[in-house]
Amino acid sequence: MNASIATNQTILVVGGGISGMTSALEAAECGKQVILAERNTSLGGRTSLLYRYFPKMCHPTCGLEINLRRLKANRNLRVMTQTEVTSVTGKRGDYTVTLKISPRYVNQNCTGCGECAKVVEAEIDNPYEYGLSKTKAAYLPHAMAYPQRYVLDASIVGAADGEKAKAACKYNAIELDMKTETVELKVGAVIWATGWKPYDAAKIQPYGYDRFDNVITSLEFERLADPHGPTGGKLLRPSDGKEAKNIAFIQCAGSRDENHLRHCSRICCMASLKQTQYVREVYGDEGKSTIYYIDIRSIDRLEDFYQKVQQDSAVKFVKSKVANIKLHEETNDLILHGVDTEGYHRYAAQHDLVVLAVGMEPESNGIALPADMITDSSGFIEGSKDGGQFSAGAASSPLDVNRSVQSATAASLRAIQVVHKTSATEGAR
Amino acid sequence: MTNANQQAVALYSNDFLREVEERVEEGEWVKMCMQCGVCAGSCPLGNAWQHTPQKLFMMIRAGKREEVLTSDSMWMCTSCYNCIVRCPRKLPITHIMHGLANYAHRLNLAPKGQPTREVARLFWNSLAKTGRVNELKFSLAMYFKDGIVQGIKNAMAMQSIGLALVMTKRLNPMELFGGHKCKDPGSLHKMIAKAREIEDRKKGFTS
Amino acid sequence: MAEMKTAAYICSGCELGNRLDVAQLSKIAQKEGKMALVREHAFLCNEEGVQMIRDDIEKEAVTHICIAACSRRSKTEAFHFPTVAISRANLREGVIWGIAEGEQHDEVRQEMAGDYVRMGCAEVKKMTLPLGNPNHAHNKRLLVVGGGMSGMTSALEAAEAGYDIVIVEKEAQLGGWAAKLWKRVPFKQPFAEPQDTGLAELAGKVSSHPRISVYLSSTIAETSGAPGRFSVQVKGAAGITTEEVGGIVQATGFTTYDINKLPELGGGKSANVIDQAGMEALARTANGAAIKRADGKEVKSVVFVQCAGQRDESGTHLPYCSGHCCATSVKQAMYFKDANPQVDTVVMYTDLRLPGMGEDFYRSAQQKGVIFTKGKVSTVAASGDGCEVKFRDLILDEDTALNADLVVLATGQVPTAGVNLEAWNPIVTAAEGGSAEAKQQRVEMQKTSVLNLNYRQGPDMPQLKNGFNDSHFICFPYETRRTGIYAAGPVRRPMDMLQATEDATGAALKAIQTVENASLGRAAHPRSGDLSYPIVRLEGCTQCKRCTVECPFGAIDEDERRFPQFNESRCRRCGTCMGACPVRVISFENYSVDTVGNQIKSIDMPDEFSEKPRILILACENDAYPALDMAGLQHHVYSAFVRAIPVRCMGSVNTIWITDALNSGYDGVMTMGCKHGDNYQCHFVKGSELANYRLSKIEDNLKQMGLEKERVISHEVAITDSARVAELINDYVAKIQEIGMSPMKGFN
Amino acid sequence: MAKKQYAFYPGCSSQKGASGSNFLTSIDVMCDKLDIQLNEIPDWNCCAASIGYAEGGELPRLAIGARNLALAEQHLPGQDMVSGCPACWLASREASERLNGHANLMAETNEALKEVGLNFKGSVKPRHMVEVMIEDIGFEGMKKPVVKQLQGMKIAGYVGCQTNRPFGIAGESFENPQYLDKMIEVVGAEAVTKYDQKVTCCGGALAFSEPEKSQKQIRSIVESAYDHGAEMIVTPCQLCQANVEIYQSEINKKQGTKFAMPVVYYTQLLSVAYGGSAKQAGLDGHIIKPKKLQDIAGK
Repeated sequence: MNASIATNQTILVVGGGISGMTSALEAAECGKQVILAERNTSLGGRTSLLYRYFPKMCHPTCGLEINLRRLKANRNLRVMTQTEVTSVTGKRGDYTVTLKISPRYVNQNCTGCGECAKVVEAEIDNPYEYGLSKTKAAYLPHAMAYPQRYVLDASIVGAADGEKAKAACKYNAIELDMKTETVELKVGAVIWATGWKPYDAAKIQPYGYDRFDNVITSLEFERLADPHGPTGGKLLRPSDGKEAKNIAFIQCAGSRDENHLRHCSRICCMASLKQTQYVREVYGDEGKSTIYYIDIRSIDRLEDFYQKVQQDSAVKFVKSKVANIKLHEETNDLILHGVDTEGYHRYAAQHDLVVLAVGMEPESNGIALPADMITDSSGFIEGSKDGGQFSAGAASSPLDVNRSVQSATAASLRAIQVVHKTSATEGAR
Repeated sequence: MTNANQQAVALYSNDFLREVEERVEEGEWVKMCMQCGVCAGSCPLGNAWQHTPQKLFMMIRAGKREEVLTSDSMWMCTSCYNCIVRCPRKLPITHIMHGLANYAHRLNLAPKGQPTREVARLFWNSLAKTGRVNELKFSLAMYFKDGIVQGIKNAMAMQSIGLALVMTKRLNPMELFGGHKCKDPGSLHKMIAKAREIEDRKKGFTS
Repeated sequence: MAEMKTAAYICSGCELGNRLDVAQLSKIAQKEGKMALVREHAFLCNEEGVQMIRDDIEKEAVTHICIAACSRRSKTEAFHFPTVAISRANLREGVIWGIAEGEQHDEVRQEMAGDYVRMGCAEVKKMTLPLGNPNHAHNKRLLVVGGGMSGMTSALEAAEAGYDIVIVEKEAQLGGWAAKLWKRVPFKQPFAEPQDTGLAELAGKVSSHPRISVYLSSTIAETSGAPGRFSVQVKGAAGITTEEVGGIVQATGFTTYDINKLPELGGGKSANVIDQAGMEALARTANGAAIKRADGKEVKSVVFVQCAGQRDESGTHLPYCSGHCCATSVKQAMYFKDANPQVDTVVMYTDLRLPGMGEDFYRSAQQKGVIFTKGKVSTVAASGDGCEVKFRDLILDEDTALNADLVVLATGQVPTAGVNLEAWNPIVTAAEGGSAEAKQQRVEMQKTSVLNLNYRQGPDMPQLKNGFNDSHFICFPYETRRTGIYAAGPVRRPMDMLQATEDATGAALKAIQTVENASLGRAAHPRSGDLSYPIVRLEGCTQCKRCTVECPFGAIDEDERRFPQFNESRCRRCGTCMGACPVRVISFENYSVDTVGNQIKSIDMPDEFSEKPRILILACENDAYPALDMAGLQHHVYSAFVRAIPVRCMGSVNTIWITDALNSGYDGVMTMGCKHGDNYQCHFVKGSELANYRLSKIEDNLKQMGLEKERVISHEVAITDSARVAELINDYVAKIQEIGMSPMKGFN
Repeated sequence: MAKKQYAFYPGCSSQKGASGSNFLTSIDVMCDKLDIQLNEIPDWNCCAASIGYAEGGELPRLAIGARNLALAEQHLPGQDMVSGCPACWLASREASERLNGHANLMAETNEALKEVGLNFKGSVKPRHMVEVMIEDIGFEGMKKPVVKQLQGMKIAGYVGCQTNRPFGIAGESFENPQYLDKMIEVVGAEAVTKYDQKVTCCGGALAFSEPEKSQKQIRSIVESAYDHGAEMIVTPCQLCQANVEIYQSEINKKQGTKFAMPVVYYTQLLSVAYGGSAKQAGLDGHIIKPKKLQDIAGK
């Protein structure tokens, strides 16, 4: 992609999840020039790995399809994948950004025919399945990947597999000598839509995520429920592939906890309520779900969903922060210990699978933000002091998809204001 | 001692939370509890608690002074510190439990003859006397805390262990006569008395 | 307009060359497709292939091209030729990936590919290149209805981006609800203390902004027109003024739920039971000093009752949660503690809801000594000088009571959204039917309208749920059902001030976007950028009004002669009108009864003894068609007897296509639309539902034709159903083979 | 090479003739091999443990803790205070952190300390012997002096509470600390990694006051060791050692179990591995004889 297209009238959006795509598209559909930089190999972000959305139980990929169509139809928007922002210098309306583009080892000649994947033998943990399954080291990220191009995992570059892949490609799409590129661009405004990552569940020691196979995260559970996922939509537990029919959902796994994340992650209550309905979808009354919670936070009309799930005889609610989990060695089941604080009921409850509703940590924790950036105590981004860089979606605060998109749309307007003003002042000159 | 109680009641009228905040070790943390219950589930002797820590905090906020201070729940604390490390609000729960027990004991509202209360008292006395705990005297004292008869029973019950410890040189009968101690217990007593005096002044005990 | 020159390009890459007889496909394009130019290429999407096409367009003056290669969803950058009409024959995802491999299938696979080439050629010949709606509307001013926090934010944010704004506020001053607050909940860290609302500053900026003009004590008498050319009658003290604007933001806010409806909680019974609004009033009077009750007594103890008349499952009060009330009560409890730490402040809740950094605000209140009690309040009654709050303490598990000088009920937000169209429409029908009573009701209802739209579908925006103007879509909160009109703030959804300002900014952007699109004659979301627009041949119109009634976006009015009057910039290009029209006079340049009808008729229909049924699939392009593509990608093998055509929306399916298909010998027709019902997926609101309704009517036609009703079947298909579509197809093919070939074959 | 110097705070239970006296003997051998020199704090006093709370109250307990710290500060300047007993370590560290964290408490405490002619500046760092082993010696360092492999022994590492919570050993988790298992491997024995009672409370001081309740704890601690095929339990804690070893006979008597699970200190393991005799390792100090360990030591 050539740097010359960018000027101080260009808006850079960092992150190609639903927030980033929204910010980019909304601005582009107002006629602005936009560059969308995504670190991963394809757009879609976290939500493309979810099975369904609450409260409608509709599929994230449906919205992704529309956004991709908008994006394909819009010439104001340029997408750069495997691209990270390494520095932002300059000032509001006149930034110079440095982008690091990692090699895909596959160029735009790729037709997505898949011949390379057929010949490559090496397998890697599927990065789009939280490592729950393997994929060939030459792979199409997922069924709706955009760009619809294969990726060669660096591990086979310089190995026999890499050569095999190259030989199998009729279209000279594979470039084993592709190098990391660095590009400098001029942009007027930057929108950080870097999103969130699940809190490292292993740090919540009493729940033994690192010790017990059948303690998983809510995001891994999404993959299990997804027909495109590693189990083809069957709720099979990791230890023995047994159907999980008595599932515990533990709320505030990391959230609202000064030993972990001091904030409430907002979405987890609804996510677990939603996931109890996955269990019902598969097993009907057979599938039991129990939600261990402190406060159920189903705000505005989402309350209806909570009330609906409360009516579900297969779902139980226990007002309790689970104290610890012990392994039942014979069965690989888990015993949850704690006290239901409504009244006083001590329990030692056995479940065949435990899903930790892990909290949202800003993905930007761990990437170097420009010095000028203001973040809160949890690392969520407020924006830059000079008012030319903004945050959108879950990068700005723990938000659900709907609110993320609102936030992303608002961020586009703020960015447009910046480029509008620079053009106005330049016009005046 | 009861007058200490009456005096406290008078002083704090019906604001038990404030009383706890000002007079109980780490009491100012009680208001920060968010009732998640992780402490209740983490306690190894949990099922022996009539009122779990989180519930005690709620009772304090609800002004249930009598119930809280006469409860024997906090006397069940083994000081395992599970509650402290798991509390999402970082309340020093173990210390608050100790503080409540101490305060109840101080006002003489704690359950009479509550075994741990007795053990704690004996232990302290043993250490305060010489500066070091004398395990033999401490144990004997314990066996006889409920009177001679019960004492004999207890001692008999534990005889084998006692003997075994003697055999293994881990309980020295000679300790009865003298044994380990700090050089100048006298000044040590003064130090402890001084510390108590300051604490009473600070917490507004007149008795 | 230069005359049509057609070309077909057949790719043999991606194994197409090995699995298909490309030469034969070329022949089909030439002989049957009647393509002037036919070229094969081994790698059509690479630079060379694309250049070849570009050259033909420039040097050979090609105007219509059919690309027979991969799915229309693939390689869109390569096959981007904005100056010509394009059709795509889906040979890769649609044929060689989805159909069984191996020689025994060569014949049927080739036949399928052949038909797709025929269809591609047939389609493109009926297309013309869309050039955009000629009635461009260029007005870029924006109207903001409501001068509260949301309205002022929308106005200012849009003005700062260079757009002119008109604000209409019904009160005598700006500020709305926010003006009643003493302080607000913090937006930024530290999330610890109540903050100044910043309203005065905002109002100042708004009233002094060169691009913003404000009408106070004014309402809207009528709104007519369309994005880019709305005409708004503003009714003020000075009479009626007309304002021309391009887009509208409705930020009309909310009122609080009336506490008189909560007598069991002392609402309207005791002067010492107030709502959060009343509490703000007391705080403003105290202005930082000790807070006094209406009767002047200083408040020494206060209880906040959360969810008062909210989250109600009995059906008497608000069923939803207003979201802001927990934080608001926490803030108000701080008012007391900050003025006098000795005041007993209890917040009584069942689920405390302070998401995000609200947790810090909660902690801060506890730090200040606010007591939080998890309890369910049964009654509040006057007692002595104050109130007695009876409640069940859920933690201590006992029924108990608290006495307080003052009780604050956290009641919910009730939107000011205007007329509920679901109630409106039947009344209008009755009124038009001549019912005097209905006419009267209609007049009364009209009085409550906010926008007074003169649209065929009613005077205000449709409401989603509980009277709020929210969008139905999670990914698209601004997907409005009235193009160019966007709800912002608590009229969209119960929300706090931070979200309202965020929402108002987003709505402002969408309004800006509409006027920009309208000025280019382009469609708005979700077909944003689409230059095609509905064209009607009025001479053929029978004034049946189906199009005006069924348009989900109220784009079509009726002129004085009762002919449909299209407002293209309100139109979202779904084609529902096209599907509705019994005389088929509505079409789009690149999507019409003919573009699809021609494809249907173009295929090579085997005779009834061939044992080769032909089944037509009409698939929604947003969910079902991608699912079919992915079935191919993931090699969920399905029958080669089907022929799939993507449609913009099930709503655009004209039943003539189905009857034509059956007449021309198809053995079955499958429609694949998206989910309908309460949680419908259709981005054109009712498309799949309408299609279902229309198909139910088709049975009679089938009878007349002497066909089994199983010959037409419709399915709800989600985009994730890639495996399921293959099953559906194979099951249906089996079913058709069971009932036998269509007797209609060979009659034409 | 110069020996590492520490201000040593043995604590009441590790005095001669006390329940943990064999810990003291074993620690000597171990330290000698590791070039650690422990200088006993002159005239140290009891830490008041946790159980001291009821009668002691806040400030007296802090004063008692501070006295030891002050003594170390005065007599063994610059040396970290090291304690083998978790209770002593915990009380000292709590005292030092609370006092350093609250100027007023520090002042009040020093006012009391005046009575014994002392003043605490807050400089000395109270550490646990295990911290010294891991942070100053390191597992590699622990390996060096090993002359006897405890080949074929299956040992359950029982960490207990107070070495582990609330402060714990840096880098270890409260729920599943690994260091004892690593020490067991250092001496060539096999660690029972699946041992799930690692951090279960033995009942602590309530062994005296609430025997039934604490013996229930002890039972599960011992039982799980048996279930996971351990032939011995190793612990860093005096009270844990005493409770878990001593009360097995009681439990057998009352509940008809046949427990005879030896419970030793990690210091004893190392002493034996470092070539110490059974006596030097204090193996004679057990009611339930660690037979196999004695044999190895005898070889």
